[in-house]
Amino acid sequence: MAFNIYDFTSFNQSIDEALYEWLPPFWALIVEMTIIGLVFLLAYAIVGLLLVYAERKVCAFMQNRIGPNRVGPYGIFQTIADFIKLLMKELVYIKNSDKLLFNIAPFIVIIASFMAIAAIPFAKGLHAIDFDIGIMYVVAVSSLGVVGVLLAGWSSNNKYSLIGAMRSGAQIISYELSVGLSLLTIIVLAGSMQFSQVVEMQSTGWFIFKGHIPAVIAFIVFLIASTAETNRGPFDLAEAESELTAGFHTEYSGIKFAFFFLAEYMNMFIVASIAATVFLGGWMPFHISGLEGFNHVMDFIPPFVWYIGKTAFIIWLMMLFKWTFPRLRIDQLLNLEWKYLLPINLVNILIMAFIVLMGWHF
Amino acid sequence: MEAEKLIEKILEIVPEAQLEENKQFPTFLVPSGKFKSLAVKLKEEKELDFDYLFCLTGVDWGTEVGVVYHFTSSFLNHSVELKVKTENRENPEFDTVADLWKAAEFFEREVWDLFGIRFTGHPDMRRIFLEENWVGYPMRKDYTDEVNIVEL
Amino acid sequence: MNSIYTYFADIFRGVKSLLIGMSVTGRYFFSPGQIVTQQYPENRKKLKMFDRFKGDLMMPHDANNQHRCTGCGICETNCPNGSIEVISDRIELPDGKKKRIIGKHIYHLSMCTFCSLCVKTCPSEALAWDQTFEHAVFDRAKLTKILNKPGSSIIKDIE
Amino acid sequence: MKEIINLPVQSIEEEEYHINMGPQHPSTHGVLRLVVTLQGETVKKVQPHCGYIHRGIEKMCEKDTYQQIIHLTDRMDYLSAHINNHAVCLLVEGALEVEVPERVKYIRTIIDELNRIASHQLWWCSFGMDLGGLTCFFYGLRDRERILDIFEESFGSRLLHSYYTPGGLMQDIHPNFQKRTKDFIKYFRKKIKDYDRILSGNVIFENRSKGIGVMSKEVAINYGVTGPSGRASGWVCDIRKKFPYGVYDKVDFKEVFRTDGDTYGRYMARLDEMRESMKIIEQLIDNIPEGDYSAKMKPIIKLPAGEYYQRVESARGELGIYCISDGNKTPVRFKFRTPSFVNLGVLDKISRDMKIADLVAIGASLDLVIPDIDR
Repeated sequence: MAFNIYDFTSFNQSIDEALYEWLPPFWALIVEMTIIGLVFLLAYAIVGLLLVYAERKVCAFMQNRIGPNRVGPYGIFQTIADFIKLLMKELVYIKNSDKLLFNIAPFIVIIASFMAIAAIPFAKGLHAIDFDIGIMYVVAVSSLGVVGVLLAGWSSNNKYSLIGAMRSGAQIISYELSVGLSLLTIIVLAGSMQFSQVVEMQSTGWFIFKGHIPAVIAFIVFLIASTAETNRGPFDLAEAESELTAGFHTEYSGIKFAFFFLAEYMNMFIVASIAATVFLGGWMPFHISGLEGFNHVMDFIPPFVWYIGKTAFIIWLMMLFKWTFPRLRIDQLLNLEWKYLLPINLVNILIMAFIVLMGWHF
Repeated sequence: MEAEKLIEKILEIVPEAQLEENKQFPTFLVPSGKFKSLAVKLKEEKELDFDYLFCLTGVDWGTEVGVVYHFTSSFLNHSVELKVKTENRENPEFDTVADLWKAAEFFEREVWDLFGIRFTGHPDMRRIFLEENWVGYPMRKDYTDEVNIVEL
Repeated sequence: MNSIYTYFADIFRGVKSLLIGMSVTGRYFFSPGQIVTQQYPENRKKLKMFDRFKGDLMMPHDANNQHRCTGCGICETNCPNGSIEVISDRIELPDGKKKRIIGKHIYHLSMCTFCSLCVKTCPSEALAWDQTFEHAVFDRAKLTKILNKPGSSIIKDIE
Repeated sequence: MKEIINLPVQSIEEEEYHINMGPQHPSTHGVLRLVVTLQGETVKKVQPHCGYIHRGIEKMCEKDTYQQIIHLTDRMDYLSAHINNHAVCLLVEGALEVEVPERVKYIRTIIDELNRIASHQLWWCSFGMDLGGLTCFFYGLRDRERILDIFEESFGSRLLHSYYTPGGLMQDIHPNFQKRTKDFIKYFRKKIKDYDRILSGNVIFENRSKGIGVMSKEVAINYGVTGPSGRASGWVCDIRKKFPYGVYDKVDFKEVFRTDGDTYGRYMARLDEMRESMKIIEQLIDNIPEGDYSAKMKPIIKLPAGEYYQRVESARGELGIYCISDGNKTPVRFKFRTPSFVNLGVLDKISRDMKIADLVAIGASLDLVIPDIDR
């Protein structure tokens, strides 16, 4: 197929082989890991800053404003300026706080989101590691962040923080179920948990189209649940500004606050890319079977662009949620999960299994 | 109820009350000892039915301090103004009406804060605007504060 | 059965209301023509305040450096905050009569509440509002202004 | 901690704790401090601590002439400054038995209603923000800006106008005033539909507000909760209907009232009130009679000795002024019965056993303005 011209597999392999020729295997591995780590760190920082900028611009346009427009053309350096400011700010020492946990918490949050990014395929052959249980891995790792949130709330010695952290704990534990189950619906359809295979199987059509209504429902449920899991939008109870001032990160300042902030946006990016990969075909171009000419044109758009486009669309949707809806209350939040999303999800899996069994999918 | 009948009725309850001249409301100066029993009657009696205390004002008349109450009936649409006064400026004290009209709770705290008039039986007699350790009652005519009050 | 119906009806009603809400923000997102932001220092040239805008108190002077203030001090007594101080002088007219003229009309912008009582009560209409609005200064003393210009005098026919 | 919170110790039961909402808190809209006793997330008690912005306006009024008092009333409830001014003007005019020109009455009524709309718009946007819908904030402010432009063109300032004087107005309305007002009504009739679409019909909003902070009619009357908050509980307490001033007796408008008495009811009452206000303005704006913009008043106003009470319907409820005069040019006592101060009293009663998020919603739905509480 034509998109093979954008295949990164051979490129990666040639680097890999060259390294192993020059260096002993142990050092080759170390060098590889360092390169990948550096690339991801860079990408992480850039994506995080871009997302903060994008959020500010998007919400500004929704609110009839211009948004940041002072630092650089169209304000594109605004987030960099903010980041530098945060770097230089004082790290406030909180009296009677649990110092060790207080300092560790932002790192746990950021590491959790950093680990999840490893398994995501950005284009064909462009991923750090292709687990055969990739989806499972991402779901498992991305929920580790709640430990950091809980620690932050507990160790700050602040009641607002504690309430925020407890809310966050209850919320993430509940919504983890829906995220897992809605992904499970697609796993039933795909028959695999490996990201590369999941994407490969969508070359004939994205799962959201292939899987009929159950896939659409699963997509919607995933969107809602993942928005809740990232503590965003109408589900930002953990930091509920008008109730808890800033929730679990009330007491954090400077770079530690920046870590929480960055992790929030990276989590958004990660769930958006999972949604894009699993439901919308990841880097796979949009194909309509039968229209060969159309398919060829689509193939010439690089897969990376497809991937970014889909992810950006989902991120835009999540921003639309956040800037439109009022916040839920904690009991309503749990009601939504246990009374609506979870039963719907369970029934949805059954229907999907039935469809797969009968071979009704495309 | 008509104003004349209302005046008669109140004079019937508290004969010692003095009717004062006022174009807007029937106004009475009530002896402070009789005030609470009158207030209870105003609230409870079906004919009077004063269920809405719309204003409670502390006043310093110079020699005497006191409180002015404005009542109205949300159903019967008649109003009355009652005054209680005392010459005891050191330690003025009246009965609370916060148990009858909840709106009085904040009003009375304000009067205590700014005029130093205590209300016996008030559930939470603390200063409302100023700090607990504030000296003096700022709305009194004889209050002086050279630091905070700038005379122009 | 009824409860199942209400369960699903609730879901659809809820989703519909959410979509309506999203359509509002979505519509504004795609119509940048409705942006209302004013970019302040850039639009300074175009920015025009309304004629009646109460920016700063001033005493209009004509081309001969003459104003209408008699120094009567009515503005000073009417000012609720003491932001006006009138210091008047007495001069001797050629015919021997003494006449009061304005020495200094001092205006403290820092104390002014823009209630407009001075402008309204001035019997000779000597005061007016200026439309300046950039009042920020680094030194508080700069907010105290003398309204009558140096060397100015009163227009002849004002009494 | 005990000295700071200033509470008797025995009020804390086991598993209860206090949090301080305010004086610096995003949802108290100013420097109000609420000491909230919580059990988990459930509110057990709310104790308001006011006074952080107490300026002693009543004390200041005792040294000011009646013209000067007006500029102080602006600063009480800064969101309905005109209506506060109106109360003082009516009090002085009533005491002196001055008949103000018909034109003044019309203009005052129109401006009062514009002010009411502006106030409710700001309330709407901050209410949306308190519930987490941040976009509402900008929509509300965007529309309010148009009213402020009308004000600025005619009176020269946007928030604290001091436009009314005893006997009339400071100056005549600007020639553009009528056109601009009509444009605004046309514009706002379109935009208020967005308000409904983004917040009123929203399922999350309905869940957050329906059945929250229910205030019965008896409670409303007993606590003296007036204004849209009281009318949402079914208490007919509109001063504009009961004791008409201005030209409210000549216009046709409905007194908004509802019977649900919860946060949603208070919300809808205010939205409906904005529509009614637009109706009033539409009836009056083309019929402003010609004439003077002020009655002839003496430069020094002395009220005859006696006592006066004047009430107007401010955007938040009944604003009463009780004035004792001894015949001098300054009053002996000038008391403001401000609606926010009285409405604050009911907060503890109706927010008990609600969640902390509901406390924020209830507080926002009562529409408290902190300088109005503290004066």
